[in-house]
Amino acid sequence: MFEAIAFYLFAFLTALMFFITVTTSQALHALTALAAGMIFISAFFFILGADFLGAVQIVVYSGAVMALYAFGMMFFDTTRDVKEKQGNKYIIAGLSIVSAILVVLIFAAPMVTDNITALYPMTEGVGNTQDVGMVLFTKYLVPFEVAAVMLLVAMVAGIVLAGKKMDASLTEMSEAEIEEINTRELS
Amino acid sequence: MLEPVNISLESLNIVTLYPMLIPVIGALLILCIDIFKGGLDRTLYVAITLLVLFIDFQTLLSASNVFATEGTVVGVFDMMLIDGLAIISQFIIVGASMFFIPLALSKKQFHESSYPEFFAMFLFTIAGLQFMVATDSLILIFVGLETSSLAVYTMIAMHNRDKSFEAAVKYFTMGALAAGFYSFGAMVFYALTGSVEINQIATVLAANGYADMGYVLVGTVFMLAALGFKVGLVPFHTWAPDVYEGSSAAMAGFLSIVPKIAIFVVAMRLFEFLIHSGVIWLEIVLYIVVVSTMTMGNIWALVQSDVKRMLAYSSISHAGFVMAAILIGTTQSNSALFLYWILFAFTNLGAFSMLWISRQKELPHGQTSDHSYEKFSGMIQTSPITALVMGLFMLSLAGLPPFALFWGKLYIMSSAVTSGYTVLALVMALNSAIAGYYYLKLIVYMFMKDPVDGATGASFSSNASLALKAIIGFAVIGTIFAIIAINPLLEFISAFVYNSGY
Amino acid sequence: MEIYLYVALFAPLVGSLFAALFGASPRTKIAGIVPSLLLGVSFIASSVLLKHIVSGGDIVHVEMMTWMATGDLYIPFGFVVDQISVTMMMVVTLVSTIVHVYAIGYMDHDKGFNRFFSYLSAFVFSMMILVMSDNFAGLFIGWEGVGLCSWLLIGFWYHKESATWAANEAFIMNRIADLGMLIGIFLVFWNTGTLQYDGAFAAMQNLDQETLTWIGIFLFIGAMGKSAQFPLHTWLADAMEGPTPVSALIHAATMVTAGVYLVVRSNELYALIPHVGLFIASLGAFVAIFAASMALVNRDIKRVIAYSTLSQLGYMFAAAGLGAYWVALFHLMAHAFFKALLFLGAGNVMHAMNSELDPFKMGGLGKTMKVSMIMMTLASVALAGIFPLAGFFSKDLILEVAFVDHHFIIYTVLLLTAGLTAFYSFRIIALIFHGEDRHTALGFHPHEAYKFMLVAMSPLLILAIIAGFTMKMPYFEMVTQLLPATEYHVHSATTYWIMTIGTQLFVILAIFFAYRKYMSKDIRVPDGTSRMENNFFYKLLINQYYIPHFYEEYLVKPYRELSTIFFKQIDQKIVDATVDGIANVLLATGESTRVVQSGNLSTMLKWMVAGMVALLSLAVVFGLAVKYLDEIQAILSGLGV
Amino acid sequence: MMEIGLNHYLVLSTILFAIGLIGVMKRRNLLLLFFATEILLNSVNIAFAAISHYYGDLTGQMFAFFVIAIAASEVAVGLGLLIVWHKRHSNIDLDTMSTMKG
Amino acid sequence: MLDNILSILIFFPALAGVLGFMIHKDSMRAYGVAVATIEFGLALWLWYAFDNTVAGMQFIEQVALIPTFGINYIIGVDGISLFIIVLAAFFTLIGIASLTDTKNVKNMIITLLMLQMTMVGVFVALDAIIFYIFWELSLVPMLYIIGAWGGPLRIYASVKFFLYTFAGSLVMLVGMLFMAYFYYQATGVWSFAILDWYRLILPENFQLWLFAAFFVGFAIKVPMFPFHTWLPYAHGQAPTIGSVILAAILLKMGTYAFIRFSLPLFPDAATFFMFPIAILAIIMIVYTAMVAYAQEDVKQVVAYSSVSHMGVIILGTFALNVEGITGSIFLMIAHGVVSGALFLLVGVIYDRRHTKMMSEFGGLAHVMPRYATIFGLMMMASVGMPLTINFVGEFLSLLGFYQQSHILTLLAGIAIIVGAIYMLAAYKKMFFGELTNEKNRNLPDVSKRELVALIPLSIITIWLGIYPKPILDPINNSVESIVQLMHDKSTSEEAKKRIPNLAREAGLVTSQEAH
Repeated sequence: MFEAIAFYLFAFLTALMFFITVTTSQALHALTALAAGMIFISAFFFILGADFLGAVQIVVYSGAVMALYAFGMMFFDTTRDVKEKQGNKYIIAGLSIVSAILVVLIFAAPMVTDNITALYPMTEGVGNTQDVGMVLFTKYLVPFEVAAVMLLVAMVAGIVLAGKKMDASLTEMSEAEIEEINTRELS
Repeated sequence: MLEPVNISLESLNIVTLYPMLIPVIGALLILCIDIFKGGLDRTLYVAITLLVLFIDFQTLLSASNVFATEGTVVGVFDMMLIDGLAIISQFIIVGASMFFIPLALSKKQFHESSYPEFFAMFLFTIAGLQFMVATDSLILIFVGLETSSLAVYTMIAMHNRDKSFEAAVKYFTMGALAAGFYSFGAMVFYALTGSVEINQIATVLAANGYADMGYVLVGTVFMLAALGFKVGLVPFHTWAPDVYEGSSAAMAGFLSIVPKIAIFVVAMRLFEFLIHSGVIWLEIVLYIVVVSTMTMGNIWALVQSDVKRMLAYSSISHAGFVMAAILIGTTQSNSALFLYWILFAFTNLGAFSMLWISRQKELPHGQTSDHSYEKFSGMIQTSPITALVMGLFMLSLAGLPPFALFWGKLYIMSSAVTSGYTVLALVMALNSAIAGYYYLKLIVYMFMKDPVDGATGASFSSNASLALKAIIGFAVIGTIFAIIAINPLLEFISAFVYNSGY
Repeated sequence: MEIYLYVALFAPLVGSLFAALFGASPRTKIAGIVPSLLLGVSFIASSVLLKHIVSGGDIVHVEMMTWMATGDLYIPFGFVVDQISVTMMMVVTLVSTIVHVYAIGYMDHDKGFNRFFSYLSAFVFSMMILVMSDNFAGLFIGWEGVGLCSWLLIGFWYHKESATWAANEAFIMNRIADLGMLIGIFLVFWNTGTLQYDGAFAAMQNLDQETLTWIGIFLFIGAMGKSAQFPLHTWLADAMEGPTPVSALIHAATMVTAGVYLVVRSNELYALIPHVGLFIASLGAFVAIFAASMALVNRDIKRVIAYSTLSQLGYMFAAAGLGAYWVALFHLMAHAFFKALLFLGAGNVMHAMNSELDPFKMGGLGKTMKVSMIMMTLASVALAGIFPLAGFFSKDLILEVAFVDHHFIIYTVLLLTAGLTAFYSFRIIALIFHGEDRHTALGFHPHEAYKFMLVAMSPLLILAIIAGFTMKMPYFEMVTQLLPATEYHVHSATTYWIMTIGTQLFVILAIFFAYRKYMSKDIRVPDGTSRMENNFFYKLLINQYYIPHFYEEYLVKPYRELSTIFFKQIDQKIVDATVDGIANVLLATGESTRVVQSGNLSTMLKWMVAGMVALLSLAVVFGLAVKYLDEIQAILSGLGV
Repeated sequence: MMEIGLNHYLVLSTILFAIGLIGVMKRRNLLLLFFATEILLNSVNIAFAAISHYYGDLTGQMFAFFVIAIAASEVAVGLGLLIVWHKRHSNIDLDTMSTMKG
Repeated sequence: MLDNILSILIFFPALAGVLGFMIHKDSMRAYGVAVATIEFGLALWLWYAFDNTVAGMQFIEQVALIPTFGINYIIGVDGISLFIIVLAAFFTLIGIASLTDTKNVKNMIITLLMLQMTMVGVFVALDAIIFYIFWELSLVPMLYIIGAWGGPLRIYASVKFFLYTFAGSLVMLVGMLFMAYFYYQATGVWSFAILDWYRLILPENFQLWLFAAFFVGFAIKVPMFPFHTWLPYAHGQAPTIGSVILAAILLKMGTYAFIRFSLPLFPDAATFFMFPIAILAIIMIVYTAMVAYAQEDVKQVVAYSSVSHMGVIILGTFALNVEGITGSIFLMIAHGVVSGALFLLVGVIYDRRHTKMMSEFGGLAHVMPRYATIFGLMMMASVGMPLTINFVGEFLSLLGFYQQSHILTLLAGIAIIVGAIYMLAAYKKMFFGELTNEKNRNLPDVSKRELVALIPLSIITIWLGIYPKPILDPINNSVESIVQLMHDKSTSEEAKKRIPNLAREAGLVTSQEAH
């Protein structure tokens, strides 16, 4: 009972928040709504017993990602109203609603899930975090490491793109100008 | 309390990780070098990258020996999967990259190649792609895909001019959408089978006889959209022309070859069992998508006024051609896919390199893009050898025998014929004919028109350095004498594909 | 004997090539003399062969070399000299030798003198191949060869529009017939397995009537073209644009008789299909009177003679069609002599009158051109068939044949034609040589032709006079060794004499009438005002029954227009436009759909979502279809699908 | 209705995904557009966690974990790109990015 | 040396062409003539060494290329292909020798040498893929020749030529793949070798489809109505040398391929499609002849006349008997010589006046008598005058088809009438009449260089018209073996009836039939 109430409550809240995110013309509202939505999602995770995931969700999203976006907003000076020319709203609404209805239609049907055996079952009496750690560092060790590489890539990318290196474009300079810069740096 | 897990190193089969580890280590090495001593010349990094790739290639060779003797190898908690497909596609990925990276040694300096991060990114991309092809797990595929994609977005943007930013942003945003599709699709399969490993998915689905057809279809739709985006299937192709135009010619060439083969392998793994298990819907939809990709790609290429953009659309069309091999789904067609892609790699490498060497920093008067057709007017008179080489690549792309790509087309069409896809084979044939027009258009400009006033041959090779010329020479040889290599290639590929069970 | 055969055959070729050597050089007499001499040689060789044949020697048959051999087909260059071909050879070489010599004088002032002799000798060579070949294919070579030479010679004065037009007309008209001939040859080959005369005719004895009829008809179509039978006759009159020696040789004596020769040569075939023979005879009779009627009013000497030739060819076909092959051949020979003579005489007149051809503008030329007058008059007498000249023995024989075979309609037609022939022949004789001098007023100063030209003509004159009574019986003896030896005698002597004398009287009456009408003093150059000229029949005849007009309006023009329509409308607007259309549709599709790539990121994202939704919809439709497969099938089967 | 099953979560996930799609298609401001892509990934995460829960299998959580990592890296790269663009054009409106088309 | 003379014939010009890049511009023509002469000498040597009595393939060479997929380099020559090869070498020689002053003469000669490689390659290939390679490759030099040296519409014409043919041949390629697949199914081995395919007996419905696939490729190349519209443009825009080689050799690829592929591989389908194709051929003959009559450009007249003559060749081919097929092969050579010469002749006047409009001429016989004479000779050959080369072929083709259908042959025979109409009309417009156009007053007659090309062609025209035996014999032998093969392979009653059985006629039972 509690579960159902919680589900419907958070479902409503999440949907509302996300809806605000995609519709509001205030960037700040959008950001706030998004952050709130993220938090509500973590609630689902806790409901579903994925404590570790919930924590990660809050830390990563509400912490890191939101902070990044907030900085971005300040940088881009989008705290004012965002003016957006709108195209054909019917296309947007139509496409989304149709896709949603189609998928929902199918998902509403019960699944034949008789013979599904959990490959990496949750262990009774063990905390979710431990459980996750076990799987993560055995089976999912490689993806985990690759994810690390990916984060490294993202970091390098962020540094390169946002850093000073991109200020002067060698691509658009003539060879003589590049030479000049090089010699200046050397001297 | 959880039991501690004891795992012996042997059982991990770390060897399966070597080919991917090497580029990662190489990339880290480059980053480290840059930290300790900045301002080093790009030649150093090109050399290091090449060496790393070379070692990578060696490990692949030994992996292929392992495969030849022991068959499919799994390792690291069954996460890594080294089978024939993985090996061939990694050969293509690494081999093609080895030919693309020296393109950074152009005569003129461009932004991206002047910074070591670019080479690190390059190697990360390759590592990501290698992970994608060498696994069964949708998770690792996803992570590998994103690793390579993020690096690619950055590399595109590093060309550092408006068009390249525009291209990168477009690519990135659509890529994010595609990532959403991918995760949704993976979720559906997971919901269906309780697993994200393709093998397991196939087993479970087969066991319950595709009872939840609706779920399967939804999952397939999202997967098709995600993978279709990456290889540029219509209507998920819209990024391709803009991204190709925005990035440097060398990068565009790389994009047209290397990431796509990884996606093809994933698609092959994922769709093969679906097609063969009677999901007729997939067959029909794939048929429609393949035909419209081939045809529309061609039709849009017809009306382009920029050569690089034309090549982008033609790459879309070629991707459709190759996707047909997955649709057909026989050993012959899967082998044909790899054969086609190897030959396509040679030809496209050559074509994009030719554009690359003719790259000027300032646009000539009256031209709106880097490689407009007008730029190549009367090339035969001012720069005959360049014109001949370019013409050769165009003819090869058009599928004119005996140049490289013809053999790929031949084999794919043959596989279509063999499996009863006669109409598809005819569509392929007619599309090749349509494609002839736009390749010919460039030839017409080069060979049959007079040069624009004051144009000299120098502009066609203004960006040419010895390295680029060597690459082009290699591509030329590969394109002309492909016929000699077909037989060993075909034997090798067929054996590997067959032994992998595809 | 073979050596004579080769000499007779190839001497004209050598002559032609010799003259051709001077083709681009200025006029030189030697280019005319040498071919003439070589033709003389050919004539002598032919004479030797004739003597050989007449004296009962074997038929000379040689096979020079293989021409075509493939599959079952074997065609050699084979030549045969037998009673038929030797007759033709004699006629051809004799007339052509005379015409050559004559032409040396006639073409004296022409720029293309050398070229002329090259063509003329080439013609003789082709004609020799035609008559000497021992198979249908060889015949066809000659057949086409004479056509080519005829084209060259009619269009000899190529700067004249009318000449080139006439040349092309003749060539094309002949080609139409040649198609029939070719089909005939194919029929012969596929039914008999050979094209050799002896083999083919032997095999034909075993063929069914229908096949033979078809063979006969198609071969005769070929003959119709070459011999200018209705409806392919218009070219012959137009062919008079060529130099007069050409008209004498080709369009009177030799080439046009090739059709008769073909029928005679195929007598074994036509003997098997008498109904086709009757058709040939009927057509011949019709052409005889048809052509004669047109000759009545024509105001061009050469055309009148040409119509007369046409008419006489009709006679020959009438004879051949009725099975009297030797009679036809005999008339062919006799006709060659006097008709060539007539033409050459006309040539003299033309020469004298600066190529003026309208007899109404002449008159009284007999004073200055006595020899020519005598020659032409005698030739006309022979043509009219008055005893004892050649025409009497040959032409009247044809009348007898028709009478004896009880084809009285043909007989009547031919008899009438004989009268008409006499009338128009002497109409022009009268207009040219007698009556008032009308030419001086028009500024002509006529003169007699060169002596050697007249001398050259004299053998023809002699033959025209004596050929009948001296040669009829020996010829009959000789030629009937090969041809059916039917003698045509009216059984009742009374009937015979009534017929003969009646015919003679009728003819003489016609001559008399012609003289009376056209020697009168008030003959003026017609100017379209006289009552006669406005007469319906006159108009019909002078316009050649409106047949050329009909051809022009209903064949040539539509052909030209149809060609233009085919090119402009069908080829360009339909066939080519379809091809271009496909390309343009592709390009237009590209142009109109490239807006999809608007460059706007939002649009691109929408496309991606739209694609996904489309796939999803397909999935749902498909899923539902699978789910309700049974129901759908039931409904469909209920609908009868 | 009261018993919350897997389907409930899947439907919720789908609805959120659709909202994300609305944002992706509607937004012209790139920063806000990136928000929408975050929604897409998050909506899927709910489903993963739910499936994981109902099957008693950890794989779903793993997937969600990696999705979060991916989302985070994408933010870094995306913002980097926006910064570069913004430095030059002082806007992040995607309508200004249409120099390449056709 | 003789063992691989065919490979030498193929690759010698290619090698020479590559080396040609080194040659100085001024010496290029001499180089080209030298190379072409050597090549022609080699071709003559081939003819000399050719054994007339052998019906099958000679000088066979075989090198494995892609054995896994059954693609091998197999070449050989028989009576059918021998003379077209000699003709190709001959035309390249006189083409280069008579080349008038063109821009970029170096590129032109190299292109011609490359073209020669492909021409020889097509006719000696005994492997379908090798055949296809050369078949497609031949488009490229021709594309360049038309596109770079052609008239004002050259680009349109060359692209149309290329794409049209290219599209058709791709369909043909699908047919080839099917054929190889059927062979694979029957034997378990992939093979594209034509001689292997000959042994395959296919069910009739397969034959029909495959025949259709091959037909598309061949028909466009020939070109058959209604696929012919690229030809007038190609000819109209191409430079003289391009038209000459296109008409003389390239068009023959299509008709040759019919004999090499369609007939022996699909005898039943060939019988089935005989009448439809014959009707197309008749439309080609009569319709294009009428279109030719409506032309104002003399080159277009000759171009459309080519189509018309190709119709006769097709008709002869589909006579399916020895006479017809031999005739059609002979006519290929004949038409090559005659139309080649006619295009050269048109080139002569074009060089002088830079126009091809017949209305610009008239009375040329006055100022250019030699030219008029040679033109007249070739015109007469073109209309099929006996004792010229064309007649032999036309006669045999029509004769052959007459066995199959009387009425259709009668219709096809209209060729000799309509052919005469447009040719004579064109000749009259150009050469006869008064010299009206002052510009033509001082035209020089044919020069020595032009005669170098025209005289040999005139001699061949007459020589082979009078004595075709040296060519007919080898053709006949090879054709007989093909016809016999077709008869033995055919399965339907109709085909057995239509295709003659030579062995029975000769009273022999070959070992093939004994099986």
